[in-house]
Amino acid sequence: MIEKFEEWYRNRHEYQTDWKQRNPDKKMVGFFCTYTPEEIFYAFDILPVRVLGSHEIQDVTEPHIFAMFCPYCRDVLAQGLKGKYEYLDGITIGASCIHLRQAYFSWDIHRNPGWSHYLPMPGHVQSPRAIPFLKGEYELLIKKLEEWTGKTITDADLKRGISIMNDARRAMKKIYELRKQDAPPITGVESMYMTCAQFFTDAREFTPVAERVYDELQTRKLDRPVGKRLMLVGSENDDLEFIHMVETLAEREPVGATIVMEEHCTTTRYFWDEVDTSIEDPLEAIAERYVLRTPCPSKDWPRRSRLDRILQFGKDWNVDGAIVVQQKFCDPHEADIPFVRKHLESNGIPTYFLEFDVTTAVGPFAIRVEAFLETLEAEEDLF
Amino acid sequence: MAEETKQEFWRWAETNWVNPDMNWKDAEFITVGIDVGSVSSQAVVMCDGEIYCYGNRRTGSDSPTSALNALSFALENSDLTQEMVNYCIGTGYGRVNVPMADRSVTEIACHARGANFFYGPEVRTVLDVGGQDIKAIRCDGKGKVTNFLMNDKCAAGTGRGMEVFADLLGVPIGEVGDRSFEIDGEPRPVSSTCVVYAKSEATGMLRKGWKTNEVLAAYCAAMADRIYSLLDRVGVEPGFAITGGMAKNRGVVDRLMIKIGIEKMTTKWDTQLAGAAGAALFGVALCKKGKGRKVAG
Amino acid sequence: MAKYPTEPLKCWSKAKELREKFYREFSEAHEKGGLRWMGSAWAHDAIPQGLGRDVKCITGEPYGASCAFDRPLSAEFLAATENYGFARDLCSYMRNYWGSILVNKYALGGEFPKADFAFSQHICCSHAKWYQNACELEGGDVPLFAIDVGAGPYPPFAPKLYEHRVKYVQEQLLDAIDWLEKVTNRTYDDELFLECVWNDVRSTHTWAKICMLNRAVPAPLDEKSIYSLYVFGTLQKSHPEFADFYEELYDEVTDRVQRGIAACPTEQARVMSDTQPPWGFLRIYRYLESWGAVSIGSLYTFGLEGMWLYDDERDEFEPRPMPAEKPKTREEGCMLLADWHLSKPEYQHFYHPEYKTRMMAAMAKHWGVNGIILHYNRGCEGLSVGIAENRLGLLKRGFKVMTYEGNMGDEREFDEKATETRIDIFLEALGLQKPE
Amino acid sequence: MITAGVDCGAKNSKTVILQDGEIIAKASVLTGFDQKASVKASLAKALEAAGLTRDQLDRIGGTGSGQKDIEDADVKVNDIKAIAAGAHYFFPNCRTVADVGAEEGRAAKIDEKGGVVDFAINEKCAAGAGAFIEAMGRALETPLEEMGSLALSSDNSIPMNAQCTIFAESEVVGLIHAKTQKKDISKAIHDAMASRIVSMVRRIGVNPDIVMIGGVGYNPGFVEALRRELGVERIYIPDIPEFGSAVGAAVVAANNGKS
Ligand SMILES: Nc1ncnc2c1ncn2[C@@H]1O[C@H](COP(=O)(O)OP(=O)(O)O)[C@@H](O)[C@H]1O
Ligand SMILES: Nc1ncnc2c1ncn2[C@@H]1O[C@H](COP(=O)(O)OP(=O)(O)O)[C@@H](O)[C@H]1O
Ligand code: SF4
Ligand code: SF4
Ligand code: SF4
Repeated sequence: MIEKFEEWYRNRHEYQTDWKQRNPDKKMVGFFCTYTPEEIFYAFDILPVRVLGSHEIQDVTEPHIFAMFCPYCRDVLAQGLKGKYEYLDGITIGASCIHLRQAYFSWDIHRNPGWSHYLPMPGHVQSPRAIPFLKGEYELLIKKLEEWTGKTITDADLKRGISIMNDARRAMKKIYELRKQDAPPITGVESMYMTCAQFFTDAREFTPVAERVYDELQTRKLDRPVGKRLMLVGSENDDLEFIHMVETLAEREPVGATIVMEEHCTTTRYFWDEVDTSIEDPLEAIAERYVLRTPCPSKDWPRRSRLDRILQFGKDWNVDGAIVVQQKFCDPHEADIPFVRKHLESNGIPTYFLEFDVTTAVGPFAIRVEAFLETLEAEEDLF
Repeated sequence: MAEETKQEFWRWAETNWVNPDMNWKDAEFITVGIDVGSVSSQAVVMCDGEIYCYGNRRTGSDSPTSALNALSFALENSDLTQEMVNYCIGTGYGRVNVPMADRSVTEIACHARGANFFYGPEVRTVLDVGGQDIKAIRCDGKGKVTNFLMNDKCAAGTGRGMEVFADLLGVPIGEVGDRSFEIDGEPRPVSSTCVVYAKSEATGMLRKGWKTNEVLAAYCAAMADRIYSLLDRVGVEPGFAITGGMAKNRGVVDRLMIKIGIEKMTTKWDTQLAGAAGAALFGVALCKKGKGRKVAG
Repeated sequence: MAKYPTEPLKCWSKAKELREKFYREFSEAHEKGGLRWMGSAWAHDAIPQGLGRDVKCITGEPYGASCAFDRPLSAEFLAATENYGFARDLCSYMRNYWGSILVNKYALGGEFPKADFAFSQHICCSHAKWYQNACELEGGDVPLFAIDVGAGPYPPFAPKLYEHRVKYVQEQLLDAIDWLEKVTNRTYDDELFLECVWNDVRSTHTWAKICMLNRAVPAPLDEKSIYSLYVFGTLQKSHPEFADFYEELYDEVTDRVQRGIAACPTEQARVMSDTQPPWGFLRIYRYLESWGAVSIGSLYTFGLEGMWLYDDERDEFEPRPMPAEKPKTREEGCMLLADWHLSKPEYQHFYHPEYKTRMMAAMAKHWGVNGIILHYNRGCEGLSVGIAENRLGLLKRGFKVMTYEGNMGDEREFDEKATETRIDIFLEALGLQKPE
Repeated sequence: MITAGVDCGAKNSKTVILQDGEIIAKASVLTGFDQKASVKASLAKALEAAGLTRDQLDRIGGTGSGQKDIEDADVKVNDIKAIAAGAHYFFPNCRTVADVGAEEGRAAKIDEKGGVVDFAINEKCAAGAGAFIEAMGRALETPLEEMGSLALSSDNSIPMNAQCTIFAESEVVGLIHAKTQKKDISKAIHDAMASRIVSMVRRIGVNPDIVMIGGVGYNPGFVEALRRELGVERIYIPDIPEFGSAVGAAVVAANNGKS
């Protein structure tokens, strides 16, 4: 069953076109950042799908985004310009870093599918003023969606949207719990396939699969050395090639590793926090969720609240070290990384820093990761 | 009008050596370290942790052959044969393609260990400037890596660049260092150490009537700057040693040392051997732990 | 080939004095028993000023620019931040600023004066992080309050000014005042605050009026001089002397226009630029003038600290009228500040490049511009976000556009020779002749 | 009207002689350390070929990265203007021209009269020009002239990650180690470089009638990669691509400075 995730991931466009055929009367909206309130779209029975890059070198974004913006936003825009997402009915972004916004803007200008919405998302999430503001923005969004779909929604619809998302989140968290085991029954790559698949599959189809997988994993044994337990921290990163390289090092080299946890917007930062269903007003509850979730660094001020969560993850998943990942030019994370590293190091978790581009130069990265793993070696065989 | 240069000035001397006052037959453990780098390949043979012989050659276009060549070059003047080796470790850029290796270790670990052997346990910071990598390594008293940085994406400031450059100016690479000081008044460093642009920049300077040595000086200085900025990021702790081929280029090294402002340690060994030596030493440790091969005799 | 009469600005030396006084006052604030704060040039600086007249500030952007003028010093600052572990592509003002703290050197001499608190605004990914990190680097005990102004576009780019958006900003401003009282143990002076709010409105309105005068041919001001004048808005909009100075300046420029005084006597073609220039290389503007091309300004110099309204129907771009009456209460003051600054032209492109393209097109039209020069500024993601789309949009509207890559505060990323080549080709295409 | 166009490039100095719009002679010599000398030499060679003397020329147009060393030039023609005029000379319908030389790539969008509308130059890293393929050729131990045809014989596409010439070099070595076929590697090399040039061309916009000049035009592997990446029917290339700029300079000289 677990292969399902990879299958979905590899055939995401097929899945999405197929979904459209199965749901001829339903709309599909592409979103660019994890700050998009998917609950609201589900309430309208619209399928929110996150637009991801393809990790292929491309030459179509040059006229639209100049050199110093992150490769991820470039890669994302390339998908649109190359017409890979023509089946979308609309696009939206919950304001995140300004890099990703550019992908959205250019897409909106050159490939507008007929509906688009820019959702301001408060940056001052530590302020009590953030939730009321965001609620106001949600009301505008809902109005716009009502005009578009000709539907009006009720609190019941919103609550349905909330439970759809919460279920998916809970299912993934349960699987993440299993990665705490000394010999995790699921590799980092597999887990990344899962989280990435969730971005674009219909949560109502995803969650049952995730639950089945959870049951299977109870008894699953992987015949591969665990090696060092690593955590990934930092920028958006769905670079499976890299994770695969790390987790297969042991096949070629005397050292090996398994990614057991991540803190980035492709995984935990995106799904970890649930909507508090005890809050009466569902819209308020959703707003609260997005304001209080682990923030993107560009919203994490005046207090740098991410640090404790990262460290806690590191401890709970008992990691030997952390690879701090930064997408080239990713300003939000660049402003945090020195402090993230300090915090982890001073708490006994060694870190190594890597700068990512659209494609990973696997060779040069392998040597770095290996050398990092060698520094983690406890056994002094070599000395 | 300059014709394309026929002679290959970048060619640095390939060397091998056998320790005359050592008999491998007395050794308990014979270990080999083979460092297949992007530019050069070395094989170092050790008897119980002392260098018995070595070979240092240019890397060919495939690692297994380069590794073999280096080893046979090392054994050329000795009756020691591969069969007698108890442990062999491959390192360097082609480390996974060393046929006779029992295991591999990264060149980062090996250079740190090798530096510890070449320069003594006081070494804390190792700079390895090779064919296309610049590695700044921090290590402890045992030669164990504690932290390191490498250049990425851009090869500016590496040995290969210096080769291209020496070739362009028609100066044998071994002379680059000394000649870069046969000038009056240190020139401004070239603005780019990009291997490719450095070429046109140098051409430009020659066109402006600069003397060859001045151009060399300007380029060496730029390389030193570039290397320094990487070193600066790991931080230089005294006990500073340089390994790799660039260590032999005093045009870059001496200029670098001025910037760092501390003494660099010295060794009688060929700095290009550090990686292979480190590898061989790891082999010794493994043998002592009974992990070595049993060999006839 | 001088074609127009020219003469230096009378108030030039006064401008210089005011600037120096400002930086001096910041470093000397403590000796005078006052307080020091740091924050963005875009901050609502009237807010902390309500704490008292002895409260002095330093704003990061113009400070970063002053560092950039001194290239060796800047290089030292940038190296320090890189060694600390910060990436090289972060905002170069910010890196110069952090570098000053790390190296403990004040670009204007002496040690770097530590701030008592930080007060900023936040719209690009870096603003609040800038001071969050600065506080940390200054020892971790400097408190920070930042106002998020990312509340969405201002009409006409939004159907209307939604109440929850202004309130979001206004309420943060009110919170800030309470916070200030707490961290400084001072009682807040609302009278003084309201006066500062009015100065802010006055200076930002007057600056826009001054820029309007540059529609005249020949242009009374060239952008290289404009840089030294618009800076007051970035230093402290709410400063009474600065507001007064702009009114003086307005009169002088009006007089220049009436007498046909040109900034560049050889003006044959007019260009406008965009985003901050590479500060260490302002001579490229002189290079333009050697061709007879004068840069009359930019949405950046006009619209960062000048307040304007863009009129969709008439495709016109005009100074935002001052409110009919002054605010009377703290709430009114905060409401005015919030609303006034949400209309800042330099905020709108954060919500869509198209908005900026429209304002730039209107500017190019009404200021009689022949060509547009866009600086792809690697030093500032905030103002260069969407700039490539601005280019496409302007080309589509039939304007001649040139781009060059550079960095406002990191000379390593600006290639002067290559840029001059680009300028040559562009100006030739505009029909100008290369000067002999 | 007889004019000469001299293009002093990073690698070669080229001269063409134009008589009433007809190319009557051309010459190319290596640009050595002494730029002035190589320029003179190529001019002399061309004059000789044309059986003319210097004073029979009405005007000389100079262009290229070494323009300042063309002492005989009456008209200085900037590089972009030269490639535009050159492309227009060979293909009057041309609206976009790409010039790929040894160390620089340039592209210009031009109007029906051959005037420059917009342009782009590939800056910074050198990995986007002829020198790149030359370096890769060395790594592959394949003569430059064969690189292109070798690439054409492959229909696999392997992505090249490294942007840097030097790292690309070791990536190539890596591919060799991985026993990848030379032809596939060669294709990867050309594709990688083409995609860099294409990004640059896209910056100014691609028109169907796209012309390529510069010595790399001799490289069929690159031209094909370029065509594929740009998604156009064909790319128009003069039979003497490396003389494109020189011709442009001669044309501009003939029009006395106007393109
Ligand atoms: N005798 C020498 N004098 C000066 N430079 C040398 C000498 N020998 C080697 N080098 C430099 O060292 C470089 C190779 O360094 P090396 O450490 O062998 O590279 P790698 O280990 O990556 O193959 C050459 O590119 C050259 O620049
Ligand atoms: N026969 C050929 N096959 C492939 N490439 C060639 C051939 N001839 C020249 N080139 C390429 O053209 C480049 C030189 O082009 P050219 O326009 O003369 O450069 P420049 O104008 O900068 O001197 C060389 O770098 C080489 O890559
Ligand atoms: S990687 Fe960084 S810059 Fe890129 S979209 Fe994510 S947060 Fe933004
Ligand atoms: S990047 Fe630009 S907008 Fe952002 S803080 Fe720096 S200067 Fe300001
Ligand atoms: S600048 Fe030169 S050395 Fe650096 S990446 Fe480019 S080609 Fe390589």
